[in-house]
Amino acid sequence: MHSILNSILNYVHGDGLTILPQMELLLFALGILIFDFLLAENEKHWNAILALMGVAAAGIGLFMQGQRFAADIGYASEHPDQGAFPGLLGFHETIVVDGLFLVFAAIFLAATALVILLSIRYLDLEAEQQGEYYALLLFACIGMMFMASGIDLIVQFLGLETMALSFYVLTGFLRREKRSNEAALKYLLLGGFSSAILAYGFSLLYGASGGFTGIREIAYSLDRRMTTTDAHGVTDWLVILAFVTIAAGLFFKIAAVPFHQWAPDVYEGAPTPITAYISVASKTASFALLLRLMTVVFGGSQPTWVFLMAGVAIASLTWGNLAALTQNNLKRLLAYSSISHVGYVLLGLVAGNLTGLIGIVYYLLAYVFMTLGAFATIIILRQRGIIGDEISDLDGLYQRSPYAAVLLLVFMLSLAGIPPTAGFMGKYFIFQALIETHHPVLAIFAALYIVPALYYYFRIVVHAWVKRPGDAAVPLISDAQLVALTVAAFVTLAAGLYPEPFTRLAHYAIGP
Amino acid sequence: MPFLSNHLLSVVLFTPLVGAALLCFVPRALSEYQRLIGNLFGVLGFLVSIPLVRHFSSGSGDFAFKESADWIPSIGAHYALGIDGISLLLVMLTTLLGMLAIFSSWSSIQLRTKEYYILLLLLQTGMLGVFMSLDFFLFYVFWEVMLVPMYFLIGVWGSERRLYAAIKFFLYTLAGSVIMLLAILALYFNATKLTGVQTFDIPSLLASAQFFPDALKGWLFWGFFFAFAIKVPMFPFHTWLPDAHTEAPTAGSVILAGVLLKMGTYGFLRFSLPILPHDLYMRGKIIHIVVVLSLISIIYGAVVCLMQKDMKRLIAYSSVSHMGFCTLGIFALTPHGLSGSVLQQINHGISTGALFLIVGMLYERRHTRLISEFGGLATPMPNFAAIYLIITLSSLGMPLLNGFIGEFTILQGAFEVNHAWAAWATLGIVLGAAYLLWLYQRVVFGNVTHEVNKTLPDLNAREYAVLVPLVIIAFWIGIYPKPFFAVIGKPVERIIQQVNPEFYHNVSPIGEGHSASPVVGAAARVDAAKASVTVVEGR
Amino acid sequence: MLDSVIFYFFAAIAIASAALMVTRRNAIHSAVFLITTLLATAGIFLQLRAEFLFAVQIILYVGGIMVLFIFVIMLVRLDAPLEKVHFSYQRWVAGLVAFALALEVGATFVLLRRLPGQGSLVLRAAAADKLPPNSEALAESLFSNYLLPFEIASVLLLVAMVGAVIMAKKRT
Amino acid sequence: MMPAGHYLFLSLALFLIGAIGVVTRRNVIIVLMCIELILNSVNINLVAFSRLYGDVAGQAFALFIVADAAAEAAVGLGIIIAFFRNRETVYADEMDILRW
Amino acid sequence: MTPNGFFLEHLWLIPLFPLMSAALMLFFRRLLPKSAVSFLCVGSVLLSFLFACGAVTQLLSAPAYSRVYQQILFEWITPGIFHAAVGMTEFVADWGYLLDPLSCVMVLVVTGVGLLIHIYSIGYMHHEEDYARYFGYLNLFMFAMLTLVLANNLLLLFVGWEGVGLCSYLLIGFYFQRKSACDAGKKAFLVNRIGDAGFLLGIFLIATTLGTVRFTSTGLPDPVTYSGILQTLAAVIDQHRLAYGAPVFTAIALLLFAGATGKSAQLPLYVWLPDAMEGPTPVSALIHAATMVTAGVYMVARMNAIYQVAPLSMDIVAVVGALTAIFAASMAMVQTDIKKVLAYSTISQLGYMFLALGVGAFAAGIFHLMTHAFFKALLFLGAGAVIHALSGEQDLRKMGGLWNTIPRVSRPFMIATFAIAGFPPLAGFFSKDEILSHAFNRSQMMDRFLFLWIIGWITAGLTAFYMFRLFFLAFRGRSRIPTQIEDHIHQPPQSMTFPLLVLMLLSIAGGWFALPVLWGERNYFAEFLDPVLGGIEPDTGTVELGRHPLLKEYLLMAASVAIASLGLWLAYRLFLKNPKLHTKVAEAWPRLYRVLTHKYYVDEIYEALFVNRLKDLSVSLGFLDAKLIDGVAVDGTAALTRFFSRVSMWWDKWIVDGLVNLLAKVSNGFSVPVRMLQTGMFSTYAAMILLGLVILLGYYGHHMQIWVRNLR
Repeated sequence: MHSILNSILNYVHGDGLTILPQMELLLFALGILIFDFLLAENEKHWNAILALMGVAAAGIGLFMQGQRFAADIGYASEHPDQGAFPGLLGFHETIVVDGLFLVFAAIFLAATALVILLSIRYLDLEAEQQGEYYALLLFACIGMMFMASGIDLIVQFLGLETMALSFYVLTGFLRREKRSNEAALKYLLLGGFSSAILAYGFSLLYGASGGFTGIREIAYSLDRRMTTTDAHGVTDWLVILAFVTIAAGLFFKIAAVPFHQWAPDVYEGAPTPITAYISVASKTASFALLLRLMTVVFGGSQPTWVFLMAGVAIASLTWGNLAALTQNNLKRLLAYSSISHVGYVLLGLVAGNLTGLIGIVYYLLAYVFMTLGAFATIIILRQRGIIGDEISDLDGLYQRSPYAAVLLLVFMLSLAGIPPTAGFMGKYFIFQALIETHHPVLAIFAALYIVPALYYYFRIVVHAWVKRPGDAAVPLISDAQLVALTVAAFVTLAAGLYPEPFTRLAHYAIGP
Repeated sequence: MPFLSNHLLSVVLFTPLVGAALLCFVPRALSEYQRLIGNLFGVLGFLVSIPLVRHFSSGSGDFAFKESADWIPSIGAHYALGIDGISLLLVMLTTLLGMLAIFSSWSSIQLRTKEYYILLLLLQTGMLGVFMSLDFFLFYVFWEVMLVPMYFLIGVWGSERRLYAAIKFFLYTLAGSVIMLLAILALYFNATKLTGVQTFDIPSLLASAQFFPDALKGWLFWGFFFAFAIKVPMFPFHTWLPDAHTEAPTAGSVILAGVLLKMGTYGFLRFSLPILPHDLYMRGKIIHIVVVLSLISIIYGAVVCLMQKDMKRLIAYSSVSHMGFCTLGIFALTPHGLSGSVLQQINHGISTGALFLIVGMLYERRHTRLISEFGGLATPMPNFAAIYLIITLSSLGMPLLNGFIGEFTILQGAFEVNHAWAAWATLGIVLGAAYLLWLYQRVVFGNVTHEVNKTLPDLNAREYAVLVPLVIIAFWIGIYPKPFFAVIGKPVERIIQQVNPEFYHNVSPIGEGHSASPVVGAAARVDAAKASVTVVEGR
Repeated sequence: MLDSVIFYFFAAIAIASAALMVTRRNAIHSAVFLITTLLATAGIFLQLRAEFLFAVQIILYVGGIMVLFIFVIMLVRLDAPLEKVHFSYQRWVAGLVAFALALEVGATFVLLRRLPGQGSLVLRAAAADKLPPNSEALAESLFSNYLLPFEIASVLLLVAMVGAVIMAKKRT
Repeated sequence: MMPAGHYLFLSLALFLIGAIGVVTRRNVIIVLMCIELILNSVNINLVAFSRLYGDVAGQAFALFIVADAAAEAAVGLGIIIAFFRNRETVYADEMDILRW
Repeated sequence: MTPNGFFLEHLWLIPLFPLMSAALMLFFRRLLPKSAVSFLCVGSVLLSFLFACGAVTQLLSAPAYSRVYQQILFEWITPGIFHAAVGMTEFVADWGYLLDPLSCVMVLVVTGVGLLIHIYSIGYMHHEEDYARYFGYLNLFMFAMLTLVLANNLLLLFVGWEGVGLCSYLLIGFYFQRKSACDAGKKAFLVNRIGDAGFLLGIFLIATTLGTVRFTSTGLPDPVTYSGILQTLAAVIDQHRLAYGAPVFTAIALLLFAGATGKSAQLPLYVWLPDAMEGPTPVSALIHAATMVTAGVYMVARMNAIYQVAPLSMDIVAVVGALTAIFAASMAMVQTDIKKVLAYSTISQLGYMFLALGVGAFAAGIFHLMTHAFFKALLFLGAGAVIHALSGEQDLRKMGGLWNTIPRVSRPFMIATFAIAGFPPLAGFFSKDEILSHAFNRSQMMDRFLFLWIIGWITAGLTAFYMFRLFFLAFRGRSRIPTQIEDHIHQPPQSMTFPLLVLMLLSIAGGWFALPVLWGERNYFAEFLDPVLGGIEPDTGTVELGRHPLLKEYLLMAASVAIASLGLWLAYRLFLKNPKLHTKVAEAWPRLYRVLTHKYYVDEIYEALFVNRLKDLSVSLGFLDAKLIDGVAVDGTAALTRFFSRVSMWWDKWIVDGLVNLLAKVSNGFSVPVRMLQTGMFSTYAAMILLGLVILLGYYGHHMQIWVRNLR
């Protein structure tokens, strides 16, 4: 008995530590799947509580990882002769625990927790209170964590697919809803298509690198290929094709123009908490992946793709903002707006310097909380008999629920990038990075796009604040929703009013 | 309390915010209490700012009441406050107009009073922050923050086309400020590159800016320019203003015209001037463009006023004209121009604020702002007519009232640099008299043309309380502006030293570089000659 | 030589039946052609000395997945009303885009004057007899280097299972 | 051993055919099959490279791709069934509630 | 030895008395009974008058060239240092008062005539409801006018200058219910503003040239810190840094003169004065005849040092004055409104004054200013009494035969008429004769300026003609008064006749201060003013009459008396002897008559000029509707500006704002098509993904060449 415990402990201190949070999540997910059978119809809330506990446990695991990481980094800094410290590597260097993972995993966990809080009442209203929902949420989170921590193409791909498959199912979770079905099907087909393209790219990369799947080896070998004159150019087209297909696959996941078209439809059709989750976590995880691939694998060829990235960014900004201007469905509107946010984050990649990368992390951090908050407000609008995703459903929200309206204002300001909110700080870093890397024109473009963005965000605000309420009832807000809203608003404001800790966090994620 | 006296600016800055926070907890039904607390904090906001005047010494021209605390050390942003003479005046103007604006809303705002007062107080904190910040980051935050309450003030409590006006105001201003943000970032980046120190500290950034290449400074100037030009507003960026002023509730218009517009000129003074290129040709071109735009604003605003049917719109356009004087003065780059400009900013706040209050009073009585709806008000409302007259005169630059001092000094400053500038601007004064008097005549003189107007009540005590302080200040500045000039003088001198140091070295353009003293000596000789004549006569 | 014959044979079958799959009206026909393609691919795997994958391809793909497909096709009774227009109306646009893609890939090759088959990609591949026994090597790799992906794959399949069950189960 | 480029070419051809099928077919089941086809083309790549470099990683990767294809197919077909139950159709151009 | 004394030290009280009273009137007018109002207002002006007399007396006790008293109350406008042409210096405008011979004359005239008119107003306005407001404005005017004449610098003078303009505006529009009154007030203010703009620019130019706006540093402790225009000017010329006649001096002089043409109603800015007769008659007397309109003359005289070093500007002043004199006089001949006649007469007499200034006879100009103040005030007050008696009737054609009905008015009126017509030994004779003689001297120096004298001479005849026409029409001949009014004719009250009497005495004796030198008398007036008006060279005074031969002097006098008599005779023939005759004369020269009655169509020309311009523009642009043109034609003077205003509005709405709105529209317009791409069709989306791939590859297809080339 003792030896079993010992071996477990050994495992946890060795390789196991690197996937500790994922394991915990998995455990709880399986627990939910089993436990669900034991629960009566009216006791299903326990699933949610179990899921939250899972997130909490994963959080503790993450904390342990963080402790260990800090200790190791301290050790490495005392012994500089042993080379740069890449993070805690595990499983034959297919996975790494480093700042990037820790921060992103924390973001995923926070997002998951908030989404769980937001889901409880929503599922009650939809009469779909089932354990599988929460299990799938946790599975998705596991997938995202692997996306962030994987440094092997296979791990990354499988993580991505785990997340994606969970999302396909979650999107279609309201099986009676036509919109939900349709969204799920579209998401599945397009997502499958894009994953296949991504896989194609991975396979080419594997070939181009000379048979490696670890991204660091790939990077090393690509660099060598590019610098040795002998084998020059031979694999160039392979690399290019690989880059293009990988980029296409990832652009799809982050919903960048022109691979974005699934987003509005899926956002509209999916259950709103899932919409929030997709728009927030899926996007962040894909950015984590993008960040790793672009900085590590394709870091050397940055000058060649920077204009491409800039083009995609500007296209995303333009398209997202334009389409959002006249949109009347809140979820679609936020979908378009999220497309434009992708543009901003990609600009950070265009800059590509330290500030830019910090900007990306900060922006995503801010984006998670402000977007979750905005969706939370929409979720509140979902009441018995009201779908609540049209802009007119907000009418007179201020009279009906002032607290929600005030928070909505905060989220909208943050989304638009008005200080002192998190959104502004995110944009601040992006702009700063663009200026530093001498992209003033891009910066001006990006900055001016705040103006139309503000216009449509304030359309929402106007409906909530200025328009008279119709006969709409006062929305019931559950305690869980209230907590979620408050947390989102708190972070959104805190990261704007006192950005220092968050800046440090972003710095931590990027590393020295 | 030493803490308070060491953090005087913070106290002034956050008093309205505290009021706003307090108001949040007042139940919505108790609108009387909301009103009371709102007004209380309006007055309090003004009272706590009075010690600033008492303890301010105009001697050094440096920033006083400095406070600084780390805010975002990783990017070098601080919570840094401080004021010099220029900002002192603007801060006082803000607290005063803020108080009066809140007070003026006593009876006119019946809807959502709580939110109204909260927003007004928030707005005041935002505006004060802009004038007090010594940190670019902080400055920008306040600059933007203040848009939100203003948006709601216009959008919720405005008149018919309020939403259009509100969003137009917001978007217009935002477009300028995001460009400014980029300019700030570029300034910050280049300064960091130059000095190796990451800081948003305004004085040190501007000091490093002196060493930038001229081309960069030119770009930075234009980056800042749009934000300020839109805020001022300068032709052709002015079209948000008539809409916003017209649709806003009275207090909103007062604050918009009285304080918000000053942010633009303040920005020009504080930020745009120090980053002017040193190269005389480049600088000359920039100044030429800005001055010509100012002149167009002066004349254009005045001409457009003549055609207005709506009182508030007329006054709004008159703001364009008056603010044109301010920018003209600033870009004359002489002590006279700058001092006059600062003073004129205060004057414009007083006069135009009062004009908007007056229109608001009429609106409260008649619920229309069309000039044609009035006429002959001198008969039912003689006291109103008298105060209105004083304010009109102050606005059109009648000597002994505030407007004259500012305009004269600006024109004098402009004249020193270029006679034609002053000549064109003088045309604006002539037109100013035309539209303001015409407005006054159509509203106040003549027979009472509408039956309803015959029974309009004259000013009540509250309205007197709002207007009389402004009238008193108008006379004060008009008759004894010396203290104001004293407060402005040093900072202006500092700015000129920094921007236009040649000013203090130049020899006179006529003659072979005589200094001033021989002339005076000669004058003394003339006197002596006259005296001798006297002596001869005496015999 | 035999190698090439085998390759071209299977490759021809794969491409032809893939093309047929895309163009057949009847879904069942398409499914059958897909099976053919997959089988041809399996042949290529064999030619490439990937015996284990060959087996997996036949058992899992053809035996498992495709049965699932046919099962679903039956379930949704699509054999009855044949597609009237089996290409959707944007086929021209879509076709054009696809054609452009093909053209671009081709252009990429031409531009570099390195058609596939030339250049250093024809490194001498390791001799077949020197290869370790395929299944063993793969197993070793799976349970050492790719242990974690293996675990994740199990999660993935779990997700798929749960998802398929939820989606397909009758409404309560 | 064939030149590796031929395998790439084959895989590319299958990829393109699959892509064309995805884009042009109305029947979502066939679309799903086309996606499977693309994944299959990926596998050809992987195995060819694996053979080229004498390294089994590619085959392992291919194995996972197969697993993924299976998972996707399962979920996909589940969703298609759910969709069909609600809408009585599997034609892509009839799923157009969500637009604009 | 500087003059001092109680009254001098309390010089600042002189303007303050009326100001305090005005403040009381304007703020507490509801609370005060009429008697209190009269007491306070007249009392305050009386106090000012007494203090002024006291101050003048104390000043006179000093020797001639020390008769300067200057006091600085506080520094008023102190915006800092600046570059003047003389070097860098600090700009300071004091709040300070200056009493020297010139301001002595002015302050006495202002307070004296002002006092009389205040007294007169008690009677004239007693039935007025807004009695207190009237007196408040009137006292405010006194304050402004006294500030103007006592100011020790140009800027403070400008304060008074604008102040009197404001009061004029308020008093013209006193009957604010009448639209014509308000319009006239506005017109006056605006036309003045145009002049003021020039004046202001003149001030700037002085300041930037000489570095100071203070008139003189005499009487101040330290000429270095308290520099004055006079001294600096002398120094600048002395050191040859600016030459005599330098363009900058001409520019200053002309800019200042532009201000004077506005305030003193000279060509081309005279148009407001006739309209200003809409105000109450005492106002016309005080402001639009005796004091305010002479401010321009005073200012030019005050700045005589500048004018003397800018000869060209002197000539322009003279020419403008002369032309204005004859121009206005010709218009006065046909006016039928009693006040309009006097208004044109005022313009004409002001022209005389400028003629005097222009030919260098500053003292003569000021002298005429003073005498004119007496007799013109008398004429206006008399006219006011007539109007008062006739219950508001102003049309000369409905008067007549009042000689015996209101003798307390008609007698002084006759004296004043003789005085203005220039018959000896009344005041007008001496002043006018001195001007003409100086004008003639000018032609001696430069032949081509003979026309100045000729114009002046003819104008003298015209003056006599229209004044006697007025007199005959109003007081003599047959009464043409409607009977219902005739029944109510009454003698004016004591308060109104007393001022008439005093003014009558002054009109008679006012000229005896400056008896012509040839009569063996000293020209006390000119001597008294010489320290101020002597220019910067103390030895070249303007008193040079003694050099001219006696005969010429006598001939000149005779000539002017002769032409005045001719005027008298003509008026008698046409309007008294044979009342029908003047209509025949008018019919004989119908065009001339029509031109004159329409005031040379100046108003119409201004109007038509703008309106036609407007029409052309509007037709060619095709923007403006007929309504606008009609609307604008009503108020022609503002037409052009209004047109521009419209265009600007249009510009604002469609171009400036339009661009912004267009941007919004375009982006909104693009929004829908962009959203339409979101067809909801799966295949579109998939195709889009492929398209994306194509684009990405295409990007690299372009980019690869570079990449490859670099690698090789």
